[in-house]
Amino acid sequence: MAARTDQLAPLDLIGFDTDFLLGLYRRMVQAREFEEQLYYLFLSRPMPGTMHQATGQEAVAVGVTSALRPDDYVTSTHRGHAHCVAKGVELNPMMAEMFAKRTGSCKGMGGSMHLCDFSRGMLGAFGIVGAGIPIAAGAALSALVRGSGQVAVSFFGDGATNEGVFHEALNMASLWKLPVIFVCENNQYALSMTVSESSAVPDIAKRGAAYAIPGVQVDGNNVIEVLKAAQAAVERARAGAGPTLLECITYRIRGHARFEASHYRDPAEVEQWKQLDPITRLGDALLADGRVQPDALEQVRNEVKADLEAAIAFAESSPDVEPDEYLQYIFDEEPAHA
Amino acid sequence: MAARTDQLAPLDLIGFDTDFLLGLYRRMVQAREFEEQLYYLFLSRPMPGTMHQATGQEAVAVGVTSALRPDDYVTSTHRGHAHCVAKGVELNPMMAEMFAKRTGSCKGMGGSMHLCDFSRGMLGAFGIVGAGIPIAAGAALSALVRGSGQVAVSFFGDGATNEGVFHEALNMASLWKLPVIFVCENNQYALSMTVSESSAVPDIAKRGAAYAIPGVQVDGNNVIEVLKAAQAAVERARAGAGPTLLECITYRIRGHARFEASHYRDPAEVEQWKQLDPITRLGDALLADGRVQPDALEQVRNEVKADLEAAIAFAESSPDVEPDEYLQYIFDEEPAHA
Amino acid sequence: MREMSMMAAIREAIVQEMQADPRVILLGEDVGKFGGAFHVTHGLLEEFGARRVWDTPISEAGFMGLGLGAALTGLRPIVELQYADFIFCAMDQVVNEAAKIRLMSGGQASVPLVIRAPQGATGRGAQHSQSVEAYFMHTPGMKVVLPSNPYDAKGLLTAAMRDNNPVLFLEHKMLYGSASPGGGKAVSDPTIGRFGMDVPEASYMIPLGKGAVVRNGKHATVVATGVMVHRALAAAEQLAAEGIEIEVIDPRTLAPLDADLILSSVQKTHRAVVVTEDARRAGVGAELMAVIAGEGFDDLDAPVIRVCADDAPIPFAPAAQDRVIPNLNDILAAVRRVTSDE
Amino acid sequence: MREMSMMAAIREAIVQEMQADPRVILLGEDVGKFGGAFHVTHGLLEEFGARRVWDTPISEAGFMGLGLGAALTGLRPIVELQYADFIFCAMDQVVNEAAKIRLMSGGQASVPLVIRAPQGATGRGAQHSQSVEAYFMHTPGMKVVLPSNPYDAKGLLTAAMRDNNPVLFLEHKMLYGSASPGGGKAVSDPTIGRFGMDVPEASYMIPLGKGAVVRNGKHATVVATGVMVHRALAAAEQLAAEGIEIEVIDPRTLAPLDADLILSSVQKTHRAVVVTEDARRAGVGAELMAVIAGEGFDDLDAPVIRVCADDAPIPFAPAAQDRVIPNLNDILAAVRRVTSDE
Ligand SMILES: Cc1ncc(C[n+]2csc(CCOP(=O)(O)OP(=O)(O)O)c2C)c(N)n1
Ligand SMILES: Cc1ncc(C[n+]2csc(CCOP(=O)(O)OP(=O)(O)O)c2C)c(N)n1
Ligand SMILES: [Mg+2]
Ligand SMILES: [Mg+2]
Repeated sequence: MAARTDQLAPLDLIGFDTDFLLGLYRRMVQAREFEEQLYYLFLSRPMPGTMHQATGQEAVAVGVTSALRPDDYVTSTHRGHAHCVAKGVELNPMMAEMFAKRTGSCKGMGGSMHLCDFSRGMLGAFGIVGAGIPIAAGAALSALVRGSGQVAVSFFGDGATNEGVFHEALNMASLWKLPVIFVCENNQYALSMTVSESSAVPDIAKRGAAYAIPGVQVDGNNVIEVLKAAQAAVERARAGAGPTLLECITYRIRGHARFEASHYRDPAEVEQWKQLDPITRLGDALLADGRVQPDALEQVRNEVKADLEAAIAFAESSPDVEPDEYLQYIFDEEPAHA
Repeated sequence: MAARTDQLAPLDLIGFDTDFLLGLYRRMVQAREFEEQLYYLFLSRPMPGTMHQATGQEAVAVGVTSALRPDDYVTSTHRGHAHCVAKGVELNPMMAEMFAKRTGSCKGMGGSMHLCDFSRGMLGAFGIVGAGIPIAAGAALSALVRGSGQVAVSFFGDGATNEGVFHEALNMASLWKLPVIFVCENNQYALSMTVSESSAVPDIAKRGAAYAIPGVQVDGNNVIEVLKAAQAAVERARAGAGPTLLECITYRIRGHARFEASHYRDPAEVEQWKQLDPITRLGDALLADGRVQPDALEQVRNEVKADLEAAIAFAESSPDVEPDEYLQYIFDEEPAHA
Repeated sequence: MREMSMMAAIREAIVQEMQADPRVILLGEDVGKFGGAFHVTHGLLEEFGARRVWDTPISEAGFMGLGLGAALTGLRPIVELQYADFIFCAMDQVVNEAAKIRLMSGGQASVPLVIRAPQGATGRGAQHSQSVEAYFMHTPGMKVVLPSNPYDAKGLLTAAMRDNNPVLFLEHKMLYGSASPGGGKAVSDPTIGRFGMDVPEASYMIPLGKGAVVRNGKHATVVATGVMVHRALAAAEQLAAEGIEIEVIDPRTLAPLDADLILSSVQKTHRAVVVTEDARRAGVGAELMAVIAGEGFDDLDAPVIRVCADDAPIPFAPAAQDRVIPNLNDILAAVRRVTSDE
Repeated sequence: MREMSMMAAIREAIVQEMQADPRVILLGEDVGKFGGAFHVTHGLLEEFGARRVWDTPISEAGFMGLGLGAALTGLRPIVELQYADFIFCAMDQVVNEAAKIRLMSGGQASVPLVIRAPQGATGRGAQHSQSVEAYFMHTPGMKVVLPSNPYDAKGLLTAAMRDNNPVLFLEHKMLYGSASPGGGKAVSDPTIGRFGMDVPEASYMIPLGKGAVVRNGKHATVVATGVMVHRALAAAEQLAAEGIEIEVIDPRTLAPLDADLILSSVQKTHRAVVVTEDARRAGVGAELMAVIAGEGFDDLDAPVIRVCADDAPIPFAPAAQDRVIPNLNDILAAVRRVTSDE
């Protein structure tokens, strides 16, 4: 799929203050840099497991989560690093988890496809495509029952919308006006399958009509547009008006996983989408607006790089998991706390 | 849900010959009478298993299957007697199956919820709600691959449209333009749940839009309207233009199963729908058109009654299943026939 | 004596827990307005309201996922399946998510989720007759409970609702003692006895993982589950007349399994028969045999015999169904064989 | 010597059958254009075209149902799952429909459906690591195949494709001998030997239900499946140096199971260890033990020992995963124990 022309439009920063925007910029750079570092780690040494990069898709994670409260919930996917970073999971334990260390977010038990941090409302990446969708709806139901005012966000790919649980969860969420936002990261591919090869209605947002859920399609490489759409959806959800299906048009710049070569797509297509890099676009807009000087952005990037070096050092120096440690994580035998 | 006003419109018989229409009438009466007899059998003696009546819904089964070739495929549901009768399954083995006799359609192994007759293209009732939907799509795929020109019909209830397999099967059928017709018998209830309680979009036909499948809503108690819509859908399917979602608005006159009392609905609603009885409506139209005299209809009804008495006698006099007979039906150990 | 059907005992456990703990909610098909396919939840919607009792669409995977999501975020849901056979529609959410998320999260997640499902062969054909316990006994991270009587059912369900892990709670349709308002007739059979019908009113717990000796004996140990406990007890009566005293053990929970109880009985009797309703191959019977023949090998004077369902989809015809499912005679024959060289 | 990886052997079996029988079609995620997540189906779309090789959306239940519908109506589909773990998404179609429809239809339906799925623990965390054979061994109506080497894989798959029943064909990722173009690295381990790599070019069948003695011995029988066959053979080498000669049996198919082969070996050795990668409780190991300790009781001089995965979701950390999954030392220890009182 070619980039849409509106994805060439400049970002409209009016109404946002510069520190906030720099915060978005930083989060996106963190997500990007986390995965870039991982990429080289996987190249240069035997790393456990695998990983899926969201390079080029960072605006979706950061735009959406920036509309959330810290106690709101998120479920994520196999391509979940950016969601975690954006939801505020710390880099050190995230990186340690990639090294399967005891200091990892999941104590080395989960790995890349199962990153989570309940203290940040990050309920988990799921390695089963689509599995997080009803779980997020359940978290929303819980918020409704408890009257907590929280909302839940489920991130999922274009391919995931063909799973039955997508259908079942959207239907119940709409029936019961659950405070949940369904965010489809339409990155044009599900492994080798283009959206139009795998979905009879390639505009995923249109599928909302089957559930009386408003479907909103946005430029997913425009963090401001994503943020605004997410804010509207969150407001709707918290007001008790029910779910929104938010389709963010973006692109997976890297291969599906690790070193997957993507022979099924045209390199020119990738190059075209690289021109729409969401980080560059926000940076350019900040510069064009005269909000910051180039060195301010560079400083952010350098700080993030340093943070990631520190995270890698933390991970490397952390103790390995002992073979038997898993035993304590199978069951929760604490008495039910009332 | 109240009956729609168009359901009060008279049937338009123009263009159909009287014998054909009497054939429709007979099939509907057969389906009705089969279940009425069963009802009394269940009241009067210990019958094995359970049964779900489609009283009042016969026009859907008969209208749709009348648009089919004998070698076309059908999948059905827990409420499947009418589909079987309509697809030409003989009454004797059907009745014997209800008695769990060796002469039953399924040799006494299946029962009411698993009636099938492969020689008539009836691939099975399924006791798992929704399960037949992808199976019908697979039969359609098979027809496509074999170039046989066959189509497949999946009958399912309104409640079944909330199962994930509905979504998955419709998507694939549309993507691949499979020759399949998805027929939703919207009888207003899924056990105790009204359509609007269980489906966020109570007009099931509208759900076709999520798969670029044309959704057609018809008066399901008007056998002529059902037939015409089915003919159009079958034509479309055979022409390679893909699936249709055909929603037939009807009503379940009896309880969900056997003696279920339906305390969750207003008896007045049932009475209102009884006025729209599809058999009476076709009969009345035949009379109003002057096509037949009342005695002709009565003769059909009497013949069917006699057929059913014979079927019951056949079933009663058939040998019981021997305890060990099931052993031969677990696996097919014939060598694969090329 | 406060006599109660198992249906009523289960309902009472739920009502008491819902009264005591506002975090307990129900999700399932027809559980509210209709009162549940087997009447277990009747009146609960009226008592607790629509925020506690959720009538779901027919979307097993979806509402299982909703239940899990709610369990992860402060509620304690009970998800009801209309028949246990339908759990396969929700299998991914149970096996891949609910059972694994605690370990995958390094212990962050707790999953106080109870899945209730009626099961067992009662004449409705292959898709409404299965006994599904082995699939979940084989799923690490799950607990599996299979009560045989009202007293145990109430105590075990209360324990399950207070457990912080996914618990599959299987209810045999023949033990309910109630008709299905969904149009079914109450099914039962003459071997079903009245034990455990005296149910205390106040809430109580039976710990998950503790079996019970339901009859003492010395010539052979019969480990039976669910409805088979009743058949084993009926067998015990007949065998006693022949001078064979069997010890009948009801494990009550299959995961965790009270292996110690079983093994110490075998230590005494030196012979064992295991009786379960699920399919034989790689089923609960296999596991029970493996435990006894593995850890109890030196105590055994004869091979353990398993009496399980034949490896076939359950046929509709009653005579065939009854051949597939273990009956009283099967148990009698097995015990006589296992004790024959005494 | 025509050396071949298991990936290539499986591919060759499929190609030959697709050439010979136009009814054979493929359905699965990324099986066409991409060539399969583990490269097994590469080039098939080009060779056989889009009417034979169907690239599906991510809809496991849906395309399993499509495969079943096609199997009922004249085709012989092979449905590929990208990882065996995802079969739980399609569980209802497999367990409730595919496995039961023949019996439910009174023998009208034939179900020539092969389900292929890569499985086993290879460092990817709990949702991409399971060994699912026991769930289906416990499902009446299913056949279950688990090859340990390229030669068997080709012959068994050919037999599976010519079978008229639903066959689950499980392929251990560590045995493929190929990297995943989906971005995975080829995983292997030093215990994986080279046996069975000599694969005839012409099509051949190994009957489902016939196991193989892969090493003769007299002191103990080790029944091992899949990758564990290799570990058992590695153990055999080490044990031989200690003077312990084990007989290694690979059942190859778990349903039907070649119990006779196993029992006659135990008759000779009087001792048995069973080694499987799936979870212990109610798993394949339990069934193997039940068969041996039940029917072979009188031949046994020591309790059967089972070496299976621990009952835990598979942890991500390699050290923990390796503790959960049976390794060479676990097998050595079990054999030494079972033969210790010789
Ligand atoms: C249930 C299930 N089926 C298949 C897979 C294998 N798989 C992992 S990611 C993927 C593609 C997912 O596509 P999409 O949802 O668009 O997400 P993206 O990878 O593009 O972020 C597939 C097929 C899986 N993990 N789970
Ligand atoms: C997977 C599954 N879930 C639940 C049931 C129990 N059940 C049988 S019929 C039924 C209602 C079906 O409603 P609908 O699809 O509208 O068909 P109808 O009964 O109205 O013909 C339910 C919930 C089932 N058989 N299978
Ligand atoms: Mg994608
Ligand atoms: Mg209905």
